[in-house]
Amino acid sequence: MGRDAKSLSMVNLWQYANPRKFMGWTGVALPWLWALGVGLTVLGVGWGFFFTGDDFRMGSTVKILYVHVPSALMAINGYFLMFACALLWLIRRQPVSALVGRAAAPVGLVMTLIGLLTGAIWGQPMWGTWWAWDPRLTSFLILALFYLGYIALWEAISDPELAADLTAMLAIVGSVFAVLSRYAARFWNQGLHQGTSVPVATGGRTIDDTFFLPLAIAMAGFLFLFLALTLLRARTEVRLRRLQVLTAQAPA
Amino acid sequence: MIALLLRDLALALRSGGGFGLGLVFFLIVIVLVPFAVGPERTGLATIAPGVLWLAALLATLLTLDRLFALDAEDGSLEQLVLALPAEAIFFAKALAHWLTTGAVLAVLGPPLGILLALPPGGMVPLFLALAVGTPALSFIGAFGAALTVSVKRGGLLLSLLVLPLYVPTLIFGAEVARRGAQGLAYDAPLALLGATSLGAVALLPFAGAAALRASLR
Amino acid sequence: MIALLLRDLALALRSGGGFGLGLVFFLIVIVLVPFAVGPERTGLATIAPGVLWLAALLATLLTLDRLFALDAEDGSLEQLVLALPAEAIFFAKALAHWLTTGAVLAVLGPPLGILLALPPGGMVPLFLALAVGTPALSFIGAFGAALTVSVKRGGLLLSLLVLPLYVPTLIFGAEVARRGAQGLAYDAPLALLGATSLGAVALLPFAGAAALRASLR
Amino acid sequence: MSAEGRAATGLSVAGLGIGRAGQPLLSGVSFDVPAGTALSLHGANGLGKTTLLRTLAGLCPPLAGTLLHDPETVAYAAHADGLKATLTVAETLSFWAHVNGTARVPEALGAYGLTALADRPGAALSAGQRRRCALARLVVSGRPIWLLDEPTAALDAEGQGQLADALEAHLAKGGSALLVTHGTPPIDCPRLDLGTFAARSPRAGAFAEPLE
Amino acid sequence: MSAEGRAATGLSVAGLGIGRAGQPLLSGVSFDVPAGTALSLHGANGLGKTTLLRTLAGLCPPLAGTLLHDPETVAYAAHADGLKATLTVAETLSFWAHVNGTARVPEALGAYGLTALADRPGAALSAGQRRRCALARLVVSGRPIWLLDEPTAALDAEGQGQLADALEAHLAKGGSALLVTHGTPPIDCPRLDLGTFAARSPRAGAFAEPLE
Ligand code: HEM
Ligand SMILES: Nc1ncnc2c1ncn2[C@@H]1O[C@H](COP(=O)(O)OP(=O)(O)OP(=O)(O)O)[C@@H](O)[C@H]1O
Ligand SMILES: Nc1ncnc2c1ncn2[C@@H]1O[C@H](COP(=O)(O)OP(=O)(O)OP(=O)(O)O)[C@@H](O)[C@H]1O
Ligand SMILES: [Mg+2]
Ligand SMILES: [Mg+2]
Repeated sequence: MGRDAKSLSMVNLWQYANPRKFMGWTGVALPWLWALGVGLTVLGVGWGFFFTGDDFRMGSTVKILYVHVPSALMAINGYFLMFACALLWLIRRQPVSALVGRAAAPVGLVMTLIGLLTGAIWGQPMWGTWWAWDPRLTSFLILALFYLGYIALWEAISDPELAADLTAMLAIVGSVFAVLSRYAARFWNQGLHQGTSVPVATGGRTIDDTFFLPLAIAMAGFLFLFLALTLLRARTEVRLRRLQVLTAQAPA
Repeated sequence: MIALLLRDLALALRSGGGFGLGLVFFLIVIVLVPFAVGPERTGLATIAPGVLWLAALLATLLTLDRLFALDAEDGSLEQLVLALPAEAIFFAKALAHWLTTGAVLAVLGPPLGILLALPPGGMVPLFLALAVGTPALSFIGAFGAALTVSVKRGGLLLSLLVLPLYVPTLIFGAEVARRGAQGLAYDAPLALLGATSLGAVALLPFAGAAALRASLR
Repeated sequence: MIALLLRDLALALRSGGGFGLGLVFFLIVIVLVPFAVGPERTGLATIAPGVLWLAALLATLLTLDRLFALDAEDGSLEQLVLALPAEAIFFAKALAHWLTTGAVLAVLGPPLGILLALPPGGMVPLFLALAVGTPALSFIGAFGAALTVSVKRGGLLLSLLVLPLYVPTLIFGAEVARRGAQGLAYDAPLALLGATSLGAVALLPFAGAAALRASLR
Repeated sequence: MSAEGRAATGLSVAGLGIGRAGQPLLSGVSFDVPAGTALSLHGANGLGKTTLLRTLAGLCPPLAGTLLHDPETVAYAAHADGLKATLTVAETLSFWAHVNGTARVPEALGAYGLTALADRPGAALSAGQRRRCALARLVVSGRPIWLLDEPTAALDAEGQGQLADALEAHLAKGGSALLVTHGTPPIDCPRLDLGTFAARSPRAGAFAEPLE
Repeated sequence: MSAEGRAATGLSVAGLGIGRAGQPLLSGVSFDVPAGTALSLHGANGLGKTTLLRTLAGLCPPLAGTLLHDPETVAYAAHADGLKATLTVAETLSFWAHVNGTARVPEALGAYGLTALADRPGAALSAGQRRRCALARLVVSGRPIWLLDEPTAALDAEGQGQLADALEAHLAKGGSALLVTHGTPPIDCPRLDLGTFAARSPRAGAFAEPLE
C-alpha cells in the first residue's frame, strides 16, 4: 500500500544519493564550461558591438540585443531546468537534482534581471519609456517573481528534505500557472514588443545574418555561463551539506 | 469531511462576526479606495471592477495565512491527517474558506459596486466573474498555505508564493468584469476563468495534500 | 527592549527572505494592479500614489495578524510581560514590524513607482510620505493586533478594527504623494501626516499595553 | 472509514528504523503487542519515543523496515492536546466522533468526568482538563490500537484512575495500547526500554550524507 | 531591572482570593515560604493551581486580598514552554538573559545538559528538551522567587535530577520556590493541599452578579 511505497522510496533515497559521482564529473566539466562560456560570450558580444553595422531602424541601440536576448532566453530556460530538477527530485528523490534546482534559481533570477534592465534601457530610446505593460515584459516580470518565491521558500524552511519537497511542488504548480499567465497576459493587452526572432525559441527568424550570427554565438556563451554558474553553486551546496553533517556528527 | 467543513465554518464564524466580516471588510476597502486614488467618478468607474477584484484578493490573503498553520500548531492537523485523507482535509478547508470569503464577496460585491459608480449593467457580469473566479483564489491560496504550514509568520511569504499564481485568475476575472461594465461580450474570458477555477479545484487538492503530508513528517 | 527588538527582527527574517519579502510583496501588488484596472499608462499614473499606499497598507495588514498572537499562543507573551513593561514590549514589537515593512517600502517603493508611470518628480514626496506615514500604520496596526491577541484567526477582524483607523493616515499620505506627483506644494498634508504618525507612536503604546495586559488575565 | 466493530488487533514491529530530519534515532526496533495487552515504552528525553509513535501512526516514514499494521487502525494521543480554543469539549468530541464514524460521545465524556465541562470552550480549560479531553478523543476514535505519548502528564490522581479504567476497558474489548511514560505507567503492563535500540552510527540522510 | 544580587526574598500569602473570568476558585489562601525554602502545592485538576501561580506572578488580579511581594521578583515556569520554533536554545536563553539583565547562559545550559543542543532550533526539540529549556529560563532570569507549574512533566529521570539540583542551588542562594505537582515534588519540601481553600460559595463575577 501507499505507505510501503513511500518507505521503499525512502530506501532508494539513500542509495541514489550519490553526490560523489556528481562532484566527480562536474569537477572535470566545470573548467571547460567556464572557458566556453567566457570565450563565446566575449566573442559574440564583442563581435556584435564592434563589427556589425547599425540597424536601419533601431540605430546603434540594436547592439543591446546581444545581451538582452541571450539573457532573456537563459532566464526562461533556467526555469525549465528548475522544473526538470523538481520532477527528478519528486520521482527519483535524488538530492543532487534538488540541489541543482536550488542552485539554478538565483542564476536564473540574475538573467531575468539583466533581461529586464537591458530591456528597460532599450525601451527608453525605442518606445520612449522605461517600462510598458507589454504582455511579454509583464510575463517576464512574473517570471522574476516565481524565481523569488522559489528562493524564499528554500530560505524559509530549515529541514532540507522538506524544503526540497515543497519547493519542487511549488516549481511544478508554478510553471503551469506561469504558462497560463503568459497566455493570459497576451489576452489582456496586445504589446509593442518585437515578435520572437530566434530559431530556438520558434521556427523562422526575422533578423538577418549580420545580426544573427554574433547573436547566436552570444547565446551559446550565455548558455555555457549559465551552466557553469549553476554547477558551481550546486557544488558549493554539496560541500555545505558535508560540512553540516560532519559538524552535526562531531558531538555524537 | 462534511464534519470538517462544518467545524471550520464554526471556527471561522466564532473568530468574530464570521460571514459579516467578509462584507464589512469589503465595505472598508471600497470606502478606502477613493481616498487612495481620488474621488473622480469617471476614474472610479473605470477601475471599479478591478478594485472589487483586488478586494476579493485581499480578503482571501488576509484569511489564508492561518488556514493550516493554526491546526498544525495546536496539534490537531496531525490528528486530522490520521483520521481523514489529506486530500479531503485540504478540500474541506479550502471550501470552507471560499464559503466564508469568496462566496460572500460574490453575492454582496456587485451591489456595493454602486459605491464605486459601477454601471448597473456591470453587476451581473461582475457577479458571474466573482462567483466563478473566487474558488480558484481560495484553492490556490490554500495550496500556498499548505506549502507554508511549517513557516511561522508566513504571511508575507505566503502572499509572495500565492499572488503570482493569482495572475491568470485576476486577468480573466477583471476582464470579464470590465467588458461587462462596458457592455461588451464577455463569454470568452468567462470560459477561461471557469477553466482556471475548475483546474485549480480539481488538481490542487492533490498537490496541497502532498505538501501537508510532507510538512507533518 | 533592544533585545526584544533584535529578537523580533530575527524572527521576521527567518520567516524567509526577511527584508527582501517586503520589497517583493510590494512588487507583486504593483504587478497585479494593472491587471485589475487595465494597463493604460495615463490611468495608472493617476492612481499610482494611491496604489503604492495601498501596497503599504497590505504589507502591514498581512504581517500584523500574528504580531502578538504567536507569542500569546506559545506562552512567551506572558513571560515577556513578566520581564518587561508592557509598553516596552508593544513599542519594540511595533518598531520591529515597521523596520521590516514600512521602512523597506519607504526606501524601495518610490523607484518601483516607475512601473506605474509615476513621474520622476513624484518620487521624493512619495518617499517622504511613506517614511513619515508608515510608522503610523505599524503602530495603529499593532494596537489592533493587541486588541485581537486572544482571537484565533483574527486576520479579518483585525483588519476591520484597523482599517478605519488608517483613514486619516491614508488620506494625508496619498494627498502628499498625489500633490508631489503633480508638482504642487505638499507641506501642509505632510505636516498633518507627521502629526498623525507622531501621535500614534507616542500614545498608542499605552493603549496597546493596556490591551495586552487585559487579554493575558 | 468507520472503525466500529473492527476485528480486535494487536501491534507488532520488527526491525524498524526511525529518525527525524534524516537523522536516524532508533534502529532495529522490534516488539510485539498482542491484542488485549499493553506495552509501556521508556527512554531518556530525546531518545526518539515520540518519533517512534509518529512513525507507527504513519506520520513519519520509517528509515528502515515497514509497518506491519494499517495506520488506519491507529489512534494517537500526542504531547499536544490538539483542542480548539473556541470549540467546546462536547463539540470537539462529537466532531472527532463524526470523523471516525462512531457515536460514543456521552461514553467518552463520562469516562473522564467531563460531563460537567461539556459546554466549556477549549480556551477555558485547565491543563489537566485539556489532557482529559485529548484522551477522551481516543475513546470516540473507536480504533483498536492506541498510541499514548506521556498520557499522565498534568493528570491528577483521579484522572490517572480514569485513564487506567479506560485502558482496561479498551484492552478488554480486544484492543491494544502502546504507552510512553517517564514515570510509572497507569496500568501495570510489560515495560520496554528503548535505549537498547538507540541508533549506533548516526547516519545523516539524503542531504547530509558524509559525501567524501 | 537587573535581578543580580537582589536581597534574598521569601514569599508569603495571606487571605488571597483568586478566580478566573470572574468565577472565584480559591479563597482565603494563606501560606508562607521563607527565603531558602520551597513549598509544593497540590490539588485536583481544575482546582485553580495555575490561576494561583498566575495571580502571584501578577498576571491575574486577585479577587480578594493583595500581593505582599513585588511581581518583579517572580520568575514563572508555566505549562507552556514559550519557546520560539526558529530560535535556537542558546538564542532563547541569551535573549532572556538580556531581558533580565543577567549573564548566566552557560551556567543554565550546563545545569540542564543543553550544551550539546545549544544550536538546535526550538522546533527541533523533543518535549523533554523543550521543558528543560523552559526551566533553564528560570536560571537566567536571576529572580529570587520561582513559581513552577508541573515542572517535571515530560522530564526523564536525569532531567528531574537536574531540576532538583537547580532548585537546591537556588534555595541555597536564599531564593524561594513554589512548586505545583501532581506526583511527588522533585525535592522534599513541605506539602500544602489547596483543596481546603476551594471557594465555598461561588460568588459570580461582575457580569454574573445575582442582580436582585
Ligand atoms: C524591460 C523590458 C523588456 C523585457 C522584460 C524584455 C524581455 C524580452 C524577452 C523575455 C525576450 C524573449 C526572447 C524570446 O522569447 O524569444 C526578448 C527578446 C527580444 N527583445 Fe525584449 N524585452 C524588453 C524590452 C525590449 C525593448 C525595449 C526592445 C527593443 C525595442 C526589445 C527587443 C527585443 C528583441 C529584438 C528581442 C529578440 C526577439 C526575440 O528573440 O524574441 N526588448 N525580450
Ligand atoms: N481562560 C479561562 N476562562 C475561564 N475559566 C478558566 C480559564 N482557564 C481556566 N479556567 C477554569 O479555571 C479553573 C482553574 O484552572 P487552573 O488552570 O488554575 O486549574 P489547575 O489547578 O491548574 O488545573 P490543572 O491541574 O489541570 O492544571 C478550571 O476549572 C478551569 O476550567
Ligand atoms: N522536527 C525535528 N527536526 C529535527 N530533529 C528533531 C525534530 N523533532 C525532534 N527532533 C530530535 O529528534 C530526537 C527525538 O525526538 P523525540 O521527540 O522523538 O524524543 P522523545 O523520545 O519523544 O523525547 P521526550 O521524552 O523528551 O518526548 C530529539 O533529539 C530531538 O532533538
Ligand atoms: Mg516525546
Ligand atoms: Mg494547571
